[in-house]
Amino acid sequence: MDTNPRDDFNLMIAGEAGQGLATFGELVVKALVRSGYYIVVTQSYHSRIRGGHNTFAVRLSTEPISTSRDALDLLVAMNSDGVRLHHDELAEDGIALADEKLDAEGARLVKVPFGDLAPGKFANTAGLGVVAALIGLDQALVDDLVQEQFGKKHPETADSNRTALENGYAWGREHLPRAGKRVKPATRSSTPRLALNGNQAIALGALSAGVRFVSFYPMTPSTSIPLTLIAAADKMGVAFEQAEDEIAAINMAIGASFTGAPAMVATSGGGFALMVEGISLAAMTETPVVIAVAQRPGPATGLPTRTEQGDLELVLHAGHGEFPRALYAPGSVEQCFHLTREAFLTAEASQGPVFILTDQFLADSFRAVDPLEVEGLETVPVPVDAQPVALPYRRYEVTDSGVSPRLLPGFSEHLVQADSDEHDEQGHITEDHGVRIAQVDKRLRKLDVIQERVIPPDASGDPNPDLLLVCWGSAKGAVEDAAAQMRAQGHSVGTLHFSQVWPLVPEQFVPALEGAKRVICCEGNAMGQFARLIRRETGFHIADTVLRYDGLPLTPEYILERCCTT
Amino acid sequence: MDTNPRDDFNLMIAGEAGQGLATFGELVVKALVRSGYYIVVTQSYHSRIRGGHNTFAVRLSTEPISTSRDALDLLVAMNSDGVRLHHDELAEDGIALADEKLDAEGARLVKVPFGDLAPGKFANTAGLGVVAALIGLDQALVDDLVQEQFGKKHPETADSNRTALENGYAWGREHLPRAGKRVKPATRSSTPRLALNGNQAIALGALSAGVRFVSFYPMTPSTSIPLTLIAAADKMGVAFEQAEDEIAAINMAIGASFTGAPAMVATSGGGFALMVEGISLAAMTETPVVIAVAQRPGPATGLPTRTEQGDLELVLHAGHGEFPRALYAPGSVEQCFHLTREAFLTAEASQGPVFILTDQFLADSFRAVDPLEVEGLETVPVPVDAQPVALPYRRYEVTDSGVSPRLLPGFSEHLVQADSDEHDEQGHITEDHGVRIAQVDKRLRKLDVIQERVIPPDASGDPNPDLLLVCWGSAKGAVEDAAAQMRAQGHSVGTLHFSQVWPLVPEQFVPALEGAKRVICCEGNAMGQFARLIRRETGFHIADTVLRYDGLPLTPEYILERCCTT
Amino acid sequence: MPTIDDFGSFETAWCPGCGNFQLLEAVKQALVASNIAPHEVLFVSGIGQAAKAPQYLNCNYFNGLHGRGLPVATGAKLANPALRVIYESGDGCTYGEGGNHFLAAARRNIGITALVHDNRVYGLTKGQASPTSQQGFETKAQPHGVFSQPFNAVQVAVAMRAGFVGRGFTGHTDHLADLIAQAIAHPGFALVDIFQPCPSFNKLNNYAWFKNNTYMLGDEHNPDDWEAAMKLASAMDEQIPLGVIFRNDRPAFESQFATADGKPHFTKQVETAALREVMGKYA
Amino acid sequence: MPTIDDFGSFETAWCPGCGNFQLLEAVKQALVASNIAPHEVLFVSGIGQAAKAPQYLNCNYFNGLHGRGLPVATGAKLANPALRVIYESGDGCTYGEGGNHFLAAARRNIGITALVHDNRVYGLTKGQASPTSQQGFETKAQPHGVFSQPFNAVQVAVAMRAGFVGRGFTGHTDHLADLIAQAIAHPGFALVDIFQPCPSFNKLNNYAWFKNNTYMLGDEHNPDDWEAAMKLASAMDEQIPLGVIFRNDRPAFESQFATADGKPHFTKQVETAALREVMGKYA
Ligand SMILES: Cc1ncc(C[n+]2csc(CCOP(=O)(O)OP(=O)(O)O)c2C)c(N)n1
Ligand SMILES: Cc1ncc(C[n+]2csc(CCOP(=O)(O)OP(=O)(O)O)c2C)c(N)n1
Ligand code: SF4
Ligand code: SF4
Ligand SMILES: [Mg+2]
Ligand SMILES: [Mg+2]
Repeated sequence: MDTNPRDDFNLMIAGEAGQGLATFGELVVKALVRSGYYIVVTQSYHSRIRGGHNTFAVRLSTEPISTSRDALDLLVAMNSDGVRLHHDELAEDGIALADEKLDAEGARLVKVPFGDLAPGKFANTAGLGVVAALIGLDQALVDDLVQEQFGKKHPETADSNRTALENGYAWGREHLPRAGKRVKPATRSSTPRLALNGNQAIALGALSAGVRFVSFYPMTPSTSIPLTLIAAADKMGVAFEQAEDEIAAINMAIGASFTGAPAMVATSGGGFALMVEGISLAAMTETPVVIAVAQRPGPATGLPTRTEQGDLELVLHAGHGEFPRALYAPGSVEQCFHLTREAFLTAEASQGPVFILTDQFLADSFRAVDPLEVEGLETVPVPVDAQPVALPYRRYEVTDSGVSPRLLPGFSEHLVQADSDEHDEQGHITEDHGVRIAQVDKRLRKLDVIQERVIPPDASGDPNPDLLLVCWGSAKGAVEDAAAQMRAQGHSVGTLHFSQVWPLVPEQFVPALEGAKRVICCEGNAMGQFARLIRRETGFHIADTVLRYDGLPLTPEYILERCCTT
Repeated sequence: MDTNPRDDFNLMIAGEAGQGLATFGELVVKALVRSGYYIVVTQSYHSRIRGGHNTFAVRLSTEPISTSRDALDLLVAMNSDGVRLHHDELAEDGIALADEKLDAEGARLVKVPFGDLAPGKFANTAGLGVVAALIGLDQALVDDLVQEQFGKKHPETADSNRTALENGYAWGREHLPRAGKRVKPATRSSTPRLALNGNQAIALGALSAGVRFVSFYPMTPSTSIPLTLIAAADKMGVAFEQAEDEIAAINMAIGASFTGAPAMVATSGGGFALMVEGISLAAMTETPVVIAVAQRPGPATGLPTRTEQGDLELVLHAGHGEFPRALYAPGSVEQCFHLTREAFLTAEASQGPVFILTDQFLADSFRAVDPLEVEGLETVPVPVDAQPVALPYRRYEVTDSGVSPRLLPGFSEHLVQADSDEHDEQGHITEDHGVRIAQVDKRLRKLDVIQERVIPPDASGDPNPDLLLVCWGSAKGAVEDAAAQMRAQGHSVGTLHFSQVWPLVPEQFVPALEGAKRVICCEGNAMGQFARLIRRETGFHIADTVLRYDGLPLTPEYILERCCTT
Repeated sequence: MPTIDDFGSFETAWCPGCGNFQLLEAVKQALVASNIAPHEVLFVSGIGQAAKAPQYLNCNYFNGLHGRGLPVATGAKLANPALRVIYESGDGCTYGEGGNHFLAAARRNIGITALVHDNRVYGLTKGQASPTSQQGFETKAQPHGVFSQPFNAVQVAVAMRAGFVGRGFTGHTDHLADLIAQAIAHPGFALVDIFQPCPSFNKLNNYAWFKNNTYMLGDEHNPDDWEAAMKLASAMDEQIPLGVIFRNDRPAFESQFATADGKPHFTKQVETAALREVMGKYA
Repeated sequence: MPTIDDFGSFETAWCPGCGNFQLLEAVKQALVASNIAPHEVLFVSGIGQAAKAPQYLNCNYFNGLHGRGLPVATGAKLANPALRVIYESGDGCTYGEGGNHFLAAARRNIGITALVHDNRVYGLTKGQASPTSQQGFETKAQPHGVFSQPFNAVQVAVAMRAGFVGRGFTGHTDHLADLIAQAIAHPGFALVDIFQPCPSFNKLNNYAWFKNNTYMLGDEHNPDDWEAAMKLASAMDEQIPLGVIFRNDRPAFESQFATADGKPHFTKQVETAALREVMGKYA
């Protein structure tokens, strides 16, 4: 057993809903990120408000990381189930902490006298102190954080929180084996990193691109996107509304966008299903709109708080009739930010619906993100200026690119007329067969506008490898990590990650597919949807897949286990 | 110019909405079918109630036919636009008829003194007489029909109708060149054929299979399916309801089916888009339901009264999450009947959603259909009998086939518990990862049940041809006719028609694709959706397509013109 | 005679102190009082904390989609009018996502009992405003407080001439059980809107609030009097009456069809003679 | 000053004798009376015969989906509160497919004028019952006649405390124009339900029926009196009042946001300082 400080450490907080586990976890995360660590959080929770067994796992490292690990160096059990269910996940030298009052036993289980350290409602703060002491975090830094977090709302609790934290620290330093010696200290960067999960990054990306309208109907795991936007709405000038249903949400966003506000909605599978008609409306009226779909396992209500990549085909084909679209599938929290920006710009450039496919795993996964540049970022060019149009103004003028001049109602004397029926250039309803053909062709030409902006897949590892792992969206970290582990064992392995899954430009990746001896597609679904999409578009048949559909994210371990057997 | 009676004749009635054109057309159709002719009707109408330019074209023949023709042997113009817009479609020896009061001119235009023949409201009956005289239909037969049609509702008009018809006949025999000598008489069969359009055939197929519930929200061109069912509802014991929206329609059908009634809904693209979440519910709860989608051009409201095959990909991927389904795409009115029956049986066999993809062209196209056998037809086995189940009863028992024992609530003491969440065998909500996997696998195994019943594509023409025309759904007639014409010109041409477009069983058709020198996929859409589905499933790339998306159906002429240039 | 125990007792996913527990009890009592055995009733629900209720009962159930329970229940009742169908779900599910179906069900007067857990909040999704939330109620989604007028389901149901309209409170379990039993006995659409405290997310309308702002209707109110009912129904914020607000004897929707004989049609064979007759119309 | 002619004159797809023609005239008159130029107004409609109306006006329009016009209008108004937004569509579109949005718009009191062509039938799809169809109305889809209670939009809007609730009739074009002008002038949600004969498909509620069963409200009615309004609103089949039924001064939804200054935000640049501050919260 290596007892030197390690640069990588894996902890889990386990308990039931209603115990403040997520708040506790988010404090730990912030403390770690402020201390300079990189982190990857994996949250697992039940679809209930109290009770149920939930976990909040944080892997931390002094180096950039992109995936979680299984073996636990520290388990913080908030109830006896926490010990019972996770004790065997402890690493060889891992330790577990639990309140001394809990009925729990196990090797390397340290009982903490929380009752002595702090009164009930401050127990989590004491717990934070214990954990921070074990890892060796700077006490002043953690104290600042706690004051910041609770001070605003409850100034009267400042002293109690401080004392609880101090007691936790003191107890931890004294009683925990190798406290402060298990983890290498990290370097605090001068410009502090952000602790962001995927949904927060999507919201920040939208704000930076100029989003001015968000409508939504609450649905796990998408709700934190609008909630993040709403928290910033007054500051950033964002109009918002919780709609009566998802159909209203998408139609509101279309109305807002038609009027001029860069607009988005966020939902999950079932709510998205209700937006399908609205998607087609956005396409026909050529109204830009960004739709974030945070996937969870289906069909129907499925597993509401778990993760899956099962809605690719649905989103790709949603909407009756035919029209172009773009689908982004971020693979990291940073990509959530950047691709959401891209989604807004593409939506405006192509005047139509653009999608962001994320999932519960990425939505809830906190990471340490290098400061995001905000200066000089491109924002959506809102067409408030009516000068440049040719007269008479025709909203659906047939152009070479398929993109017609977009004006906003009320900003000039030109009338802006949008129609969900087939229409002529003016926007008037028509049944003329020739006009129909011209308008269909015009709309479909916009696919080229989207195609010009396509983000090519990201290759890593060996070129022309023996094994190429293909993946998309949130599977990125797990797949790249699995590949790295295989390479470390001497295998020739490459990866190909698609952060844009539509449109596909075969020249960008078919050579890589053909250059590999063997190709495996790793997806969080049961049918290998992306593999069949690649075959449809290129003819290349990826016969081997590693699929996961039990509600949990793909992990390196899961992939490694199956790559050797398939 | 051949002046012998012909065995094939093409007539068109043209006028505006509100002139009773469809009623007139349907009378002509019935008279022709009763007289023993085969027919193909093509209706074209605007999305309005009065005015607009509508046509009702009937091709008739003494031999079976499956497609329309362009050149008109007879044009019946109900307004001057009728002459203006269609006169140049007249064949060399074709004639046009118009009221003498209309301001219309043209070669071979015969002016009819309708005012003299009958008072205003009986003018259409007189017109029927004129047309019948020209074709040479038996006057007593047509008289019976007219009395039958109007007699029930308005017995007081019997005499006026009879006189109008007589006058029309007399005038026609006297004034029309070659009246009664243009068309060969047909042989009246002893068991009379039915005059059915696609939607009526779907409804009759459903009734024969045992449909007991239909819910819908009106939407062109699907509405005549529920209206046909409703007209027969009291006689056949069918419960029905016009729902408040399409979401209610699909959920009502699911509720009815869960309770025991074989159930269906009918809609078109936009309404179907609203049912997408419900489809997923049917899949998750394993409730049989048949969904008829009558396609029209999109996106959004599109061209509400025109035709397209643009929603294949939408229907194939509708519903969040992953589950098996079947898609039937009838190519003829007879297939509408038989495949709807098949849809009901497959829905029950696989306990899930099954789709019928039709379109405006087929929906409205009347044909002469040989009498449909009703004796001994298989009907949906409704599981009212609780005896055979293993106890304790578990609605979602994991079985080899994936199909679990289905019981009906209230028919025994066994409790039937269905859940849209992931559930255990009992139907209770669960978040257990193992149970999740078992239930996903169980559901997906039902794809085999569907696959065993797959209807292979229909091949016609030359085996291993120089040119193979692939098509699906309503394109059948046009494609087979185009192929026949090419063969008549000495080319080696085959066709492959898919009346079931999902699941695809490659062995059933890949040899045929590979055996042809050149393959062209003919589809009524802009993106070649079926061609890319074939590539996705087989890798076979059909690079050549003949696509139509102007709102009109594929015709042999359209295909022939493009086969030579693509 | 069924007993309370026949309906089982299950571990729930509800929070301690939630009004749903009393509601579940009241439902069981009402079923027993109505002499309904577990297999004789079909519960249909949507999605939400409330909608889980049927999972905690021995009964037939169909736990459908968020907002879409009423159409499922309607289809079930139309297919088998002999089946007793009870819809149970939350305020968000019924009046938010499902608002259109609520209107339609009330207008139809379809023979369904509708039990709505009205906690004036979206519980399962962690505390956004629901259609019945009070103006000013602050949440993360409504940081300036709710702007909209709350949805008064009782009043709208009275306006639609629903067959039976009542309001209950989980704080008075016996009264509630009796109200539910009356609703079950009514042949048309019977709405019981049930005040149900959600201690986790609605601190505004808590147990004490509901207790202080409601009163029980006595005999002085005649539920057959539509105008009186309309007046009573308008109370939303204080002096809110509990009990049967409105009742009428419009025929139940499913009883009006020409073929209605109270039995399902699907148990009968397809009649070939009838089918032949139907087809004959197209010859 | 805009004139009637500014709004153009178009060939329509309506049937001869349809009430929609008078309705279109009344809308033009109201716009002129309200001093609104074509480019100053956005019409949002759904799908149906009624919903085609904006196509026959020189104006900005968004002709959306069947049933979904109100959310589009709501989004437009929230994005640009300075824009005058008029929703216009049919009874089926608004109260059938769009019922949930109607409830929400009224509850919100969003600053939209809603003109509903109420012909008590689905015109464009050829004559099925609409939510406002009378009981007993026979169609091919309702061969036994309509069973459901008709939807009383005026009453529900009053119950929801919509800002302005009026009823008009195309047979009284000037009265209707005046009513619409009043609705446009109202800052909150303003519903005008407009009786509009459909000679093609509704032979029951024809011109004479509407004429005989309606009367014009006089000064004796005080539209600020909610209870009186509720009583008037209950008439559906005879003695149906025309005019302003209810009015209140609840603030318009869009005016209640902290940042509400009546101007659209999207004309302003993204403020990097503010963005940096927002991001700082996550450090
Ligand atoms: C189509 C769809 N949209 C959203 C959701 C998410 N969702 C689940 S429950 C719920 C709200 C529940 O509120 P309510 O009906 O009042 O029930 P409660 O939890 O308060 O008992 C929502 C929005 C969903 N499951 N499906
Ligand atoms: C989602 C959807 N469902 C159904 C339709 C078909 N549809 C078009 S108009 C209409 C009814 C129109 O009735 P109403 O709104 O009363 O307008 P009217 O024609 O009577 O003026 C229907 C059902 C549609 N276009 N979209
Ligand atoms: S969240 Fe509220 S409604 Fe749901 S169980 Fe908890 S207390 Fe009850
Ligand atoms: S169908 Fe009715 S509502 Fe439509 S235009 Fe004709 S008369 Fe008017
Ligand atoms: Mg609730
Ligand atoms: Mg109407």
